[in-house]
Amino acid sequence: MKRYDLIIVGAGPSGLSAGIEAAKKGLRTVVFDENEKPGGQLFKQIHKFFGSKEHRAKVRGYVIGQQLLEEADRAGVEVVLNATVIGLYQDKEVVVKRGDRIEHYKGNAVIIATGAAENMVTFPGWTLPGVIGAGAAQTMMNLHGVLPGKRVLMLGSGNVGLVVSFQLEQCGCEVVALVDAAPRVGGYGVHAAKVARTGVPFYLSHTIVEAEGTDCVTGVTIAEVDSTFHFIPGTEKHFDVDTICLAVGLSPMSQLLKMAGCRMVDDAKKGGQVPVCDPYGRTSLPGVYVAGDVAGIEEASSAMIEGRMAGIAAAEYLGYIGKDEMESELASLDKALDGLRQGMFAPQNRGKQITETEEGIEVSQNLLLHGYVADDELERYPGVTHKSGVHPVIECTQNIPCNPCQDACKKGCISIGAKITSLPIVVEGSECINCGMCVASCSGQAIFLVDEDCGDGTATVTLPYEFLPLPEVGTKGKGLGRDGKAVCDAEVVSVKSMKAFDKTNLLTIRIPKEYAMKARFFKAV
Amino acid sequence: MSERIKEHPILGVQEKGRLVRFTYDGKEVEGYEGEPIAAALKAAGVMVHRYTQKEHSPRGIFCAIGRCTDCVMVVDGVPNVRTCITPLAEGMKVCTQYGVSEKPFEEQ
Amino acid sequence: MKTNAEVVIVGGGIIGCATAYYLAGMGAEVIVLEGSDHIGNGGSSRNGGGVRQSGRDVRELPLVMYGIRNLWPNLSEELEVDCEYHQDGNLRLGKTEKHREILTKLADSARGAGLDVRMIDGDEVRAINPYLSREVICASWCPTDGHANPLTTTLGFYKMARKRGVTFVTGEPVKELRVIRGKIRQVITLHNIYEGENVLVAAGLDSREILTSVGIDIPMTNSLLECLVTEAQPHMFDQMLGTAEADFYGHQTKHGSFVFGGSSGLERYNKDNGTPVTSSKTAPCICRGIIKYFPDLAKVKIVRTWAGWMDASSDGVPALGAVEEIPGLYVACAFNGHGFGIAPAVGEQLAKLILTGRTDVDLSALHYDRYKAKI
Amino acid sequence: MNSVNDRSRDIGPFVPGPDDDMIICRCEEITKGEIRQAVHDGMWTLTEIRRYLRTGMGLCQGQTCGRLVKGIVARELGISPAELEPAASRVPMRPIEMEIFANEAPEEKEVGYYED
Repeated sequence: MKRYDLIIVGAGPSGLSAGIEAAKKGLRTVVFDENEKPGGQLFKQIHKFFGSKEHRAKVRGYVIGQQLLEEADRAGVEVVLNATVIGLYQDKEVVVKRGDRIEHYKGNAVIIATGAAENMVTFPGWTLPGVIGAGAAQTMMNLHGVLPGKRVLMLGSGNVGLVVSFQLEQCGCEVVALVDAAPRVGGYGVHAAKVARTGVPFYLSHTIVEAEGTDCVTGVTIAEVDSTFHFIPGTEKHFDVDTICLAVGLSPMSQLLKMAGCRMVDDAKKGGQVPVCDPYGRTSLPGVYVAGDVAGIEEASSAMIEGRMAGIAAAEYLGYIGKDEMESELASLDKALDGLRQGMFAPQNRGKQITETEEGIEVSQNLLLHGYVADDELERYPGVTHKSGVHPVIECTQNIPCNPCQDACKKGCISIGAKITSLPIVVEGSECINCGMCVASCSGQAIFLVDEDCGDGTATVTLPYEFLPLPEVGTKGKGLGRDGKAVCDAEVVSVKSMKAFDKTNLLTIRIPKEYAMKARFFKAV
Repeated sequence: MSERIKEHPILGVQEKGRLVRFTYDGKEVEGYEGEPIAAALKAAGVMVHRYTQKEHSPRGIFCAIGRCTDCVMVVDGVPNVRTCITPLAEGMKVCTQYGVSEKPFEEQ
Repeated sequence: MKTNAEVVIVGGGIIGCATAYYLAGMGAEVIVLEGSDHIGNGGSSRNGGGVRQSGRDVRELPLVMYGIRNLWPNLSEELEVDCEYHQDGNLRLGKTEKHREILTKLADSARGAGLDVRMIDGDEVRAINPYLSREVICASWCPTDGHANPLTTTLGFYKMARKRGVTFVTGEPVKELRVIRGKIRQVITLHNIYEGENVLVAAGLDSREILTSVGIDIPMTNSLLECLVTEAQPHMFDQMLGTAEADFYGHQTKHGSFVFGGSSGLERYNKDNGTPVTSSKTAPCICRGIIKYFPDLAKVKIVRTWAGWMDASSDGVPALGAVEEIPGLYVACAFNGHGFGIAPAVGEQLAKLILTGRTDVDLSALHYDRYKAKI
Repeated sequence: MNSVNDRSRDIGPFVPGPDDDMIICRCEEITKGEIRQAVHDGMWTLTEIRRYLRTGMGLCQGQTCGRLVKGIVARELGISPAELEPAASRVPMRPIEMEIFANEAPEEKEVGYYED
């Protein structure tokens, strides 16, 4: 039987990272993936990632996918696509469907990196065509270039729901509402804010009563729920939609491990059924490892580190590196992973209601309830300062592990400090040169360059803009507030697109000066 | 109804294969060779892929990645083909699936 | 929790559930102890669903014929569940002259025992089932055979027995039996001691170890059998099928899917990881077998495969009835992979035996003490 | 993992619910009411539910409904979903044509790494 040192199932972020690490250590490594294209879900992620440089922060997901593939190729990893692993049998035998036949392989070690599957919720009409998973929407628009629908209601305010809502708008769909049964927005505040400012209303403590339609979705009714998730009569709201998108969480796809006889545990914190494993992915079966979402739902950034860890652990198991080498490498990866698992959204904080930032600042309640920071809450954050001339206004109000902004400013205007989750501050006495790098580098699109008083009764705001058509200089329209409602007239005075901005265009609008701290988006009329 | 994204602000103009013809319930439709059958149908405005065996209720794309098996249709006479992961080829005969057949229930 | 009853049954498979159901129907108090976490978790829910007489050893024929005549026809109504029982005949297929010989011999002996089974040629076979390939040259045909759904039937017996007041305890593996004052009395599990005037051991392969505690040995060994099930297909045929070569057997279910079993030749030597798991070699082998008989099914998709341990006895027929040397003790095991179709009859007759000491069908050929050396 | 489970334990009567006709298993079209009723018929494990009702036995093999069924059964039994056993997973992970399953690639002469 054909044998490899290491067989990896799944060519997503964790599987590829594991393969790269193992191959670099000399393991003969193959990665099987059932899809036509590698990269797992990375190729559907068109937003810039959070984190620090070592986590590939501010790089868009699909670009990370390309980078991983190139690295895998250089390291000599064999990546086999259209290869469906149909079973993990005893003795680490992997049976793969390829084309019109099946093939048997043995691995001296096996890493399962099969990722996660979407959870679903039920409501009357949930089986109608037009009710789709958020992943389906991403697949259709970002992989196949087909609009998932025209008018969409999104259920779920976690990062997936927020990110996909934004992506839907980017390709021209109208998101009529973002709904969540939870009383607070589940995902990053900055993701919520960039959706809210485009005019998407948030309905927290609401859920779907019914999807309407005979042969496909034509409408949806939502209603408010009480603290026990029961509908409150009289709160029903109807929307005409052709698509209902479900983004209600992910479950590890751990079936192969169960099949192979790994000890399993149902762990709600990890998203469901996961194999019992140590921090480096070692399961109860010697030589069988896991990495990424299959071991517990997290982010692609942490999946990549977990993959590398499992690759290193497998290398040591098979004698390609010594224990010392393994331990020192794992220690540095531990640190990197620890960096990502910090802040308000860290795994250990799941389910907790956090009221204050690490700095002791009260968390914006409006952000949690409506998706944007209210005008009167904004001033308490250290990134929001005032001075004459153009200066950055950083509307970053939650502790998340992300720091590209401080590297982006060559003038040292922005500082986060040693702790990656700290809120960015505008450094006193620093001089902004209006280069826009901070605006384009902020993965949360939370930085604006504001000149609060141009001296002629107007102000200018430079904002990140990732939509088509790109307005031209001179375009007249409305300045939208953080809630997406028109607050004033606005005119585009500058449009900057640079390679360094990586497809985030910088739009500068001129507005009446009293709206300098209010207008945060532009809509042509 | 639905249509294709001509230009995307981040992804630009996506490269597609050759435009080919296939049939959907006997009608001629166009799609790009190699894209999933479901994508071509979606672009053509098709929502209903099948009607279920017991309740005869309509189903369409749900997961779009080959797991949920809701989008199955009868393709070239073979039922239960997952259209979201089956590449389109020229001349394919794609039919709405009723239960496990391409024959409407009243003809079964 | 109730720990004392007239009858304690060890084993919550279809034999245990059916016996409990009939016992309770006759007014007995019954406790059923199941070692695994699920009712019917052994062969009861891992078999291919045959309800056949043909192909069986003549020693067990009277019992299965009794069941098909008297119990199967009304079982769905009785159990208030769709057992999906179809009595549309069994074709045992042959592809060679050697197969014809085997099948003819089997048919002859069954006819001797009063079963309507006869040999038919290839064209007659295809008149009954037009999807069979030209490779099939003959078959034995038994029109009163059929198939049913083992899952709903087993759980149906459980559901109705429970409704009749039978106590079921799962996750309760039995460690030993104890004889008290010359009679069977105690059933000892990891956590509890149960007491009964009568004890029936119907625990499949595990029966051997359990019975060892009272010095009874039924020579059985294990063998790992596998089945597979396809996606639903339009209706094709209703017969139960088997082959002379034993390379596959099965039927199309009411749901439209095909359930097929088969063998790779390695089943006696396959290993396990703690639960019965499929071997990588068997399902492909079964598929190759099926396609030879049914070329039309080549493109039909398999959605699931599974394995189960068979309790194989040295002579291929069950050990069934009273253990006279230990008053109150009864056995029902070693069904050799064909315990499903016979189960209702076994349950009903055992219930009568335990409560009245009599049966309608003579069980003496299946006596637990029959195993002899060859010379 | 065995846990003694007395199937005569009182779980209360079956109370019809307003959403009993909601489809839960999309492939086999099994409703919430059928699942709840099955629990009251004595089907207390996910394995028994699936064998009794066919939930998760359709084309997708429970990829979508597994978690939903678990929640319903747990609630009906008054226990936490984590107490219920994981659904069994079996080969093949995706539906596979019989002719493909039957077609095993011939053994390759070279034995992986060790000839390099």
